[in-house]
Amino acid sequence: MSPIIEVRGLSVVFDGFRALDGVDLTVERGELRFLIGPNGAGKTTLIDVVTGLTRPASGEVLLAGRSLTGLREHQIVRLGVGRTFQTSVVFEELTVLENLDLAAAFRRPLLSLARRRRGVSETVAEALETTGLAGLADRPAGVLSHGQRQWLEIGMLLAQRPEVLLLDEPVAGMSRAERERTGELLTSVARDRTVIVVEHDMEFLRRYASQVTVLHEGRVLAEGSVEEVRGDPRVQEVYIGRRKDDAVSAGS
Amino acid sequence: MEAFVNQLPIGISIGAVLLLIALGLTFTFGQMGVINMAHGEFIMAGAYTAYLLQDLTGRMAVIVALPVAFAVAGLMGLILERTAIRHFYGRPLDTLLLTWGVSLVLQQLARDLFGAPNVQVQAPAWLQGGIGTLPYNRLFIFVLALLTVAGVWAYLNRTGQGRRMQAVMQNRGLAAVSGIDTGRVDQRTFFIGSGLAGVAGVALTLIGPVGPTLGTYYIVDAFLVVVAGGLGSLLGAVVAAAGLGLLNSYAEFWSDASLAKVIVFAVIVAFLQVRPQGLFVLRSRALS
Amino acid sequence: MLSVQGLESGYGRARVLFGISLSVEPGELVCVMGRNGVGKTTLLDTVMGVLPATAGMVAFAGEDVTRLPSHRRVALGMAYVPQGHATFPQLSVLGNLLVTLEACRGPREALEEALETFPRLKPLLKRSAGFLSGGQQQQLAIARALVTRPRLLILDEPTEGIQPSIVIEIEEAIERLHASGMAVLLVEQYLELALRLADRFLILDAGHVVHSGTAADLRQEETRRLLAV
Amino acid sequence: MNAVTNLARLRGPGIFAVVAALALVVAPLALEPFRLGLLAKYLCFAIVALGIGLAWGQGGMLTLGQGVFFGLGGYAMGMHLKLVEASSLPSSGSSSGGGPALPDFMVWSGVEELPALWAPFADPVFALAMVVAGPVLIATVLGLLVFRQRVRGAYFAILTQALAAAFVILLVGQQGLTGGTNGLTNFFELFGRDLADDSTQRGLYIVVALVLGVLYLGARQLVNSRFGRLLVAVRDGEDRVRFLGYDPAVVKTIVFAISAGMAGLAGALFVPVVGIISPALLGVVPSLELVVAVAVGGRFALAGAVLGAVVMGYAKTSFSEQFADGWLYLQGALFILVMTLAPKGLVGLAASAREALAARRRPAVPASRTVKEIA
Amino acid sequence: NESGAAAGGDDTIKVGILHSLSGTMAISEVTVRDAELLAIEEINKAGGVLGKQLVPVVEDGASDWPTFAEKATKLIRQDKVATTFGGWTSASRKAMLPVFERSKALLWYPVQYEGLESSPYIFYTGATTNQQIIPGLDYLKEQGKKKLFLVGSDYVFPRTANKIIKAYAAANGMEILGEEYTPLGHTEYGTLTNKVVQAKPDAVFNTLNGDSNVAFFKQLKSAGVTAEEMPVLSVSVAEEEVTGIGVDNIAGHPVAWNYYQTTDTPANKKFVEAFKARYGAAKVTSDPMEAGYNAVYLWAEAVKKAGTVEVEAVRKAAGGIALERPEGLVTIDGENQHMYKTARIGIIQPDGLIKEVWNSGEPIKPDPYLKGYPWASGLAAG
Ligand SMILES: Nc1ncnc2c1ncn2[C@@H]1O[C@H](COP(=O)(O)OP(=O)(O)OP(=O)(O)O)[C@@H](O)[C@H]1O
Ligand SMILES: Nc1ncnc2c1ncn2[C@@H]1O[C@H](COP(=O)(O)OP(=O)(O)OP(=O)(O)O)[C@@H](O)[C@H]1O
Ligand SMILES: NC(N)=O
Ligand SMILES: [Mg+2]
Ligand SMILES: [Mg+2]
Repeated sequence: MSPIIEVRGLSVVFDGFRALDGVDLTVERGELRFLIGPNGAGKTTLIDVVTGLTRPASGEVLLAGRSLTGLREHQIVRLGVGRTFQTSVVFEELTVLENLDLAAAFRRPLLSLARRRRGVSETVAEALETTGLAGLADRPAGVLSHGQRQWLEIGMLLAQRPEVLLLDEPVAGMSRAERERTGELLTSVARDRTVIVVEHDMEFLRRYASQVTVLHEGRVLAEGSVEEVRGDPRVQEVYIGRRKDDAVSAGS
Repeated sequence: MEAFVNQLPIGISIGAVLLLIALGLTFTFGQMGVINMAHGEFIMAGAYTAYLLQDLTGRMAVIVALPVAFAVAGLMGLILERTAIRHFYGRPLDTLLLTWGVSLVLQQLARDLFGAPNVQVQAPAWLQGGIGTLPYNRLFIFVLALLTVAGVWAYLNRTGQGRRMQAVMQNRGLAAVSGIDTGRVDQRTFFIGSGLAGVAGVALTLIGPVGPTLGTYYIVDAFLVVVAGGLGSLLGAVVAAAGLGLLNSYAEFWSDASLAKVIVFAVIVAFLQVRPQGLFVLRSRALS
Repeated sequence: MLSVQGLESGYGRARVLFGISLSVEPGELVCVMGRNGVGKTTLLDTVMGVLPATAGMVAFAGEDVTRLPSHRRVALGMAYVPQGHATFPQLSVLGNLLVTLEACRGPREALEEALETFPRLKPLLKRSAGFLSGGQQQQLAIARALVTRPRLLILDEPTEGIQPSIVIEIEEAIERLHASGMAVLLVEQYLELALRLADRFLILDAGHVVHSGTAADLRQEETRRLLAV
Repeated sequence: MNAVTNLARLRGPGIFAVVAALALVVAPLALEPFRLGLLAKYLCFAIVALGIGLAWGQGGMLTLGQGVFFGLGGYAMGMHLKLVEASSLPSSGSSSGGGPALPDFMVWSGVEELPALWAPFADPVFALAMVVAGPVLIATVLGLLVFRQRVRGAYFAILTQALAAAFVILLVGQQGLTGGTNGLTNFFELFGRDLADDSTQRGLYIVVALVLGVLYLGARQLVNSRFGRLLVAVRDGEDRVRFLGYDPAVVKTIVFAISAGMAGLAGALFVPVVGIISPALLGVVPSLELVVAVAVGGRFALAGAVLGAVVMGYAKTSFSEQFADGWLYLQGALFILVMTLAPKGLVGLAASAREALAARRRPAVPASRTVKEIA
Repeated sequence: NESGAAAGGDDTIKVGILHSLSGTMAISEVTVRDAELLAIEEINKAGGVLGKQLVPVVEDGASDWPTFAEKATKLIRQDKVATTFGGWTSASRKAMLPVFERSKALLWYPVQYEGLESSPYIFYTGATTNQQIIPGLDYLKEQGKKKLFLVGSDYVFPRTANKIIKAYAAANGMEILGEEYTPLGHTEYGTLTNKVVQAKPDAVFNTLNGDSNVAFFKQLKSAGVTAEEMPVLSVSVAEEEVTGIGVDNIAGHPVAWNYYQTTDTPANKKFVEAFKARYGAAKVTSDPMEAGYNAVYLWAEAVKKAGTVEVEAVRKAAGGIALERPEGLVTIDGENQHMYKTARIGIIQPDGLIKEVWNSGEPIKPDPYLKGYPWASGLAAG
């Protein structure tokens, strides 16, 4: 069986600047893969390429063996790849519920959308529950705080029920308790689906990651278990930094 | 071949006129996103300024009128901004309607002040005549357009004011907490954009009618220039104006004026297929 | 330095803050904490004049600034790094810094200083800010506030999206600035970071201050519970 | 609580029923024929406005070229009426024996044979079909072209404006085919009934009002459906919508085509009501006027679009009747006032008045509760 | 039914005035309205019509043809005016025509036009083609101008006029070197000027209307074209337009009309004086203004003759009415309801007025379908 996501020799060039430079990456089904690396390493760019937002200069992305090259964003979503954004984007005029409902409804035929929504589908109800936004279901998404938006984005992603979930710094701005909830959620989702997470929170990484890929200046710098990667001196040098009491999130 | 050569200066001079009109829009429309339908009437105000001044200053009127018209039209823009536009930041497309109302009122006002018929602005003697198919007045407009473009470019890119203007338009909230007086910047932007319309108005007196509906003849084309060039892109506006001018002149030469307009439209639609956000896009990674 | 009394504010008819009082003494670092959506950003926005206060007062350096527009507050020495990578996307990195510098008529050295604090911005000076990565933008956002050489620095989750090694550097920078006498009002989700930096902290819940005290207090279990969901 | 929401839910249909009764029963009885004709004209514009309300208010597509679609519908109808008239009249001096009789303007434009484009419009079914199919087809093609390339916002607005300008120039330039600036006028009968007759006009009015009512209900259904929510999502974040698995170009094209179809239908109704279709009705200015009307009424509500068209139509007529000389001042002032004082239009004004009233009646939603709900 | 539709009250008669007071055509039409209002005032001062005072109801056609139709309907049905004076462009007339015909109401149309029309409910007080365009061509021919270039606005009047010109040229050994149309309101004449200059015609026949004339003449002048080497004969440029174009740009070029401010008749002296007294000394008078001014007098005369304002009676009475007007003797042709008018060619003078250089000597019988011109057969019939 082929891996669910396979990135081959991917390069992205912006006005002569190489944001990605021959990246290879293989993610198996049911993995919870972490993607880390310094600011500007190319993590978001990688997700952008996989989801069709950015066109690569060379190389390709395969989804379960099928090339995604040349597909438009919505077509890639329809193949089962969903994502969240580093700066969350939700539909501010729609209610939280409607945001989720739209995310869940994309597989329906367009014509059936001409009917009014009656009730709340199971998927949406579940997403409301998981994200803790049930109390806000009927409020416009525009009133959400930063953290609440992050949750809504995650909820929309879940409601899409994609095969592959790509999350760009999902816990940024979340309180500690919510980070934990997110971590657990992603772990459980990854049981039957594939999750790729970009995160800078080392504690989060330590608790929930198994496989980690480190990008640096557009290339894969290291790959391995959390322990291996954290122990790698190059990773410490460019990314984790030196503080005697082990980076930022030492406390337990 | 002869036709090709003869039409070249005509095309460029049409482009220069378009550019001169569009330059003001690159401020109000390009920078602020305000679709100012009254822009045409600010042009008209500039033209009438030249008309009024010619009795006082005789044949130098055109030169004297340039700065005065800039101030007059700029002031009108400033008043418009203060009284109305400023309530609309954040929903620029809505300003279209407001300014449309203003444009109606200004046209009627001109009709009541100056009469419905056209008035005459005499071109100075030193602008009579020309070289080959290029009359001096066209040359004058061309040079004026070049100087104005250079001025606008320097202002936007080489002065703090220009930088502040861009900052406010790109992120109003952040500009405010960065210490920029956004209200002042808005006023200045509108003043300059409208003032440039006044300058264009003076130039137009050399080649066209001066009447209450003067502005309406140019406004659609001017917006097209800004759009084809890419919103907020000065270089884009220059290239688009030249391109549209040439296209217009050649299309008209080989067909007729009516068909030329249709051809120009078709070409722009086709062009936006290739470059949907205009010639020179100010891209950004963020989702809209 | 900063004194906030009975501050109320919100969005339209939805009130978010209910009579918040706090103060930041010169050279003091106060950290505001609380779960998502309790009103931390709203508080900072109101202090900066981004949102109007519906009741209460904000005073800075002995002057009542409650009704002052934001840019006047900046002129008085307040600087603000809003939440979430705020930049002027089509200006270059240098342009972003310059525009702020010019707006507050600061000396050129202030810009050099800010770049010393964020050396990774130096190779990026000519790039459009909108093309930077999230973390790069956040570094720029903080640098932009620093060029005003503020007396009070207000930061809303400054470490969000920034790689660990730079978080350490930022922490050290804040410590340094704080040590040199700058007052800081900080919103931060990383408890440990807050604990290391803050002289005092407040915990918000549902638009009220539910707890305030020194760093030592925060270590208590009860306080931690307040911060949990 | 429940009763209150139920009542609120009933208010919409209630108002609709009252307005429908006023329009269908009271107006034809109370108004003299000339005024009723004017009202019919306003309602035609209201149909266009409804389409603009959908495309712009809901979908964020500021279309400044609806006149084009209005014109396509209007000309389809006008061509049919002209052909009927030409064939029924003893062909006025037409020497071209054999072929079908020519409309009057072709005769003086020197056209000697009925153009191929015209021939099928003699068939009423074809003409009526083209009234909607023509605009929908053109809007679909244009929509797919521009929306797939992500042309939007001001770009789209200016592009449609240029479309209107080009369309008018094209019409004017093809005098033999289109009647040029004059357009098509001098119609006598519609489906065998004398157009000058007051009862025909009254019947036409009823038809227009009914069409508007039906389209309004249809549009409301669309807006309240999931598709309507999707449309709002596309308006506010087209790029994000792609990542929900929808193609915004398709969504926008559908709505643009619907609004074009509405405009076409309105144009077709307008022709027998007013008795003329000419480029003067289709260009930049009239297209813009309709958008302005929608904004005045309130673009975020479909009812606002309809209300705006009627109010602006009425205002234009009565201002220009009362003050033939300076009515533009009044009309301009009206836009300016409405847009500054009531940015959400007349409907928005009503809504906020209602809200203010309601707020006074129920003094305190314990504010802290709302916040707790959120936390 | 004598009293009903016509009278506004017992001692007044309402008449409609329907011109564009806003939009592109306002430039021209406002002045016609002024002339018509002047005539009404004068008639009222002289005791009115049938002892009743005329009350004008002024409406704005807004340069928009459907609006003309709407306002015409309003004047007829709501205000119940006895007659209407109005229109300028042929398009506006075509839009009003069915309204007046269906309601059997009267329209007085004051502008020269393309002919090929004769509605029983319209009186045409401006020139038809054989009273303006054909004399203009005769004049050019006389001057030895054999090669013409045709320039016009893109609408029915210029296109029809040019059809006639081409037929005339074919019959008279003249050559048409080019025919160009520009949209109404077009202001960019560089290319067209270029085409004209390259074609090297002996003269240009200009049927541009409105603001375009200003741009055209300014740009022609700056391209170095002079009236001596290439005269531009205009049929829609009168005294009023000359001011806006700028005398410098147009002086020396010929125009064809039936009336000029300088036309030397006693009636004109009175008219010009009265007009300047009423509207200001700087104002000029022009052909369409005079035609509008005449229309009111001609209608009043017909009403006097009929003894009623009732439409059919007035129509019947109108035929044969002859009045000394500023342009000279004007007679209503009862058959086609056009006027007998004297054709005049003038040259624009440096003072902005027009000096007559040729006239037809006597009023020409109106011939809207050009039946009296063998070369024109086939124009009207299609
Ligand atoms: N459209 C673009 N034009 C120019 N440069 C770009 C563009 N998009 C990204 N870049 C550059 O590519 C590099 C990689 O950016 P990317 O956003 O992928 O980094 P990242 O790994 O996600 O960083 P962070 O952790 O800070 O979010 C950065 O240096 C950025 O400036
Ligand atoms: N624009 C807005 N309109 C209406 N309500 C808003 C708006 N922005 C925020 N709110 C509401 O105000 C409350 C406080 O929001 P705020 O952004 O201050 O929270 P926060 O404490 O900063 O949260 P986070 O940690 O998630 O950033 C939230 O409940 C939110 O729903
Ligand atoms: N009749 C004219 N000049 O249109
Ligand atoms: Mg990133
Ligand atoms: Mg916040």
